[in-house]
Amino acid sequence: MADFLLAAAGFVLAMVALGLVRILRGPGDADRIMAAQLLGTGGIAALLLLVEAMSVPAAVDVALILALLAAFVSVAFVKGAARTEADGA
Amino acid sequence: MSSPTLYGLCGAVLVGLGLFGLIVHPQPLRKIVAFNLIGGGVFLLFGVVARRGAAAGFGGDPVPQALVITGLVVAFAATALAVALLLRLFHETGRATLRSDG
Amino acid sequence: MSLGLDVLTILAVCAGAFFFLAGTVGLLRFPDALCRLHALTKADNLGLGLIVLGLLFQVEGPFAALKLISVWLLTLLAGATVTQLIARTARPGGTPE
Amino acid sequence: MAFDTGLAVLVLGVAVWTITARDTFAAVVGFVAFGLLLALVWVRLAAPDVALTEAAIGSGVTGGLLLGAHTHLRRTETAAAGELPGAALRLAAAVLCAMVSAGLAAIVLLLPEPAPTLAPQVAANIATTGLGNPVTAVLMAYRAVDTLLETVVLLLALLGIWSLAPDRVWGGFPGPHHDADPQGVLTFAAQLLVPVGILVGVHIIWDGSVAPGGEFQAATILAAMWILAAMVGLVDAPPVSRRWLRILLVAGPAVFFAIGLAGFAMAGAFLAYPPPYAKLLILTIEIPLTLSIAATLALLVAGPPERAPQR
Repeated sequence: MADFLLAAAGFVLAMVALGLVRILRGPGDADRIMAAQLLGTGGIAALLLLVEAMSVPAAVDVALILALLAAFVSVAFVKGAARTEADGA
Repeated sequence: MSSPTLYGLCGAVLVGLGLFGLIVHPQPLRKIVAFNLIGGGVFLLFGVVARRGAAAGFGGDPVPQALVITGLVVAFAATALAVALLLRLFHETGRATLRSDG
Repeated sequence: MSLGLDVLTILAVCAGAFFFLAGTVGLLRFPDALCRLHALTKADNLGLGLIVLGLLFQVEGPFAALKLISVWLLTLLAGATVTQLIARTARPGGTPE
Repeated sequence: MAFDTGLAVLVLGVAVWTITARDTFAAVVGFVAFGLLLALVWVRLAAPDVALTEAAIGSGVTGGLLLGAHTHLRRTETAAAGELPGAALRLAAAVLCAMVSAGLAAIVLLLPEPAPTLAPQVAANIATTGLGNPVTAVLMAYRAVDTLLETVVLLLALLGIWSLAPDRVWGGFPGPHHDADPQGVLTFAAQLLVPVGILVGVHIIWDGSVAPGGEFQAATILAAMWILAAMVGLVDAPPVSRRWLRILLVAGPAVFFAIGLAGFAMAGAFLAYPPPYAKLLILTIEIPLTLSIAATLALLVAGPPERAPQR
């Protein structure tokens, strides 16, 4: 079971790594935020799988913090994007 | 090669990458980001030392781990100070560059 | 009993991983921002949701299960907020916030 | 092992991207992704406490700080990009950095076998602290002087930032004012997130004595929630001249220092805890310390005063 979960974590990470190509290509900030969002969700998913595969239940808190802080960073993103446009870009 | 060694090599490369960015990038904000990459690499080296010191039922030596936690918080404080200095420079001069001439 | 739970876990995690695959392909291949947003939300909500569901069969105790579900709900909230705002900025003539 | 190789390659890939990206915004996004991946690496290295700190500070709050700075500097970044040093200098820098990396890699490969460790000493003495988490024990007992000085460093950094304020706004409100939009999506999200975040913060500090977690991680979450509430306009930053704010900032280090001095009388050394009361004393330090660190971190992100105080 642990091997399967580890493999699943690797697969999800590989997928979001491909999604990172979208950050590379852009073109708009919206695409970059989306790719970062996908990376955040995928990272959390990989972490949860990893926690179960390695049986370190305490590390679920890391996923909890990542989920909270991902929301925080997203709001900072959106605020920043809104402000830049308001500056008259 | 064991996984800790692998991450140690990863940390070594990160330090080099960050140092390169710190030297080459003209934009101060990029230098700050690069400096944080160096920090990440150094902390990873500590993490490898900690992991190798796993003993007495602990997954790693807690002393280097505690040092990394201290380091992360101090690195954040330094980053915040650097960002504040940069923004002040920008508000004073209207530019954000480290060039002393023109 | 444990074997049955393991099978359920494998099924749900595989389904979740599939949605991540679909989301990534969509993000890379769809022509415009709104389509890509549609693909992304599938990966976000369903992919993570199914993986959390799969892991729920493995955890012990209600508190650990509660934590897993809160991780999912928090991600949903963040995702819903951000995608809503991206959609507004990406729509022609839309204003942010 | 395959997983570790993949993760290490991914970390390096994101790091290369962060350094080489043409656009600063893309580099900052890359840095946030980098922090998230490092948190995974810390879990793989059996260091969940560090993973918590990395996720909270390294990725989250630093990411927010850099994004905020980028918003201000956006228009200057492209101009400064033209000042890239010449090819010769870049090549020299690349050679130097490759040498530094190679040296560090050699050190990693030549680390002594068996590895030196202090884990047995920690294990032998952890019972006297009454704590279950070895990392918290190291931070709060064996290396408590480090932790005390670290909180002082945070305060000094905050003083440094405040001292950058122009004279006319001294004592005023840090950061710009955000107007709340009561119907807004962001306001709704913040109203849901902030209470949950505070709950998680309390859980992390409470857990910190027995499981991974502790005052720095909890303080970062509390700080992030406060910044979030400020960003969407639910609360405003207090003027930095407020007395209660100053007291809040120094309360944690002051309690820490006072208990440290009391160590002379109770156990014969600075920051020595008498064994029967060790856990009680550590908790007495941790709770005000968490609040002080949270306030300090939030104000570090908020920046120097920008708006004059109302008179």
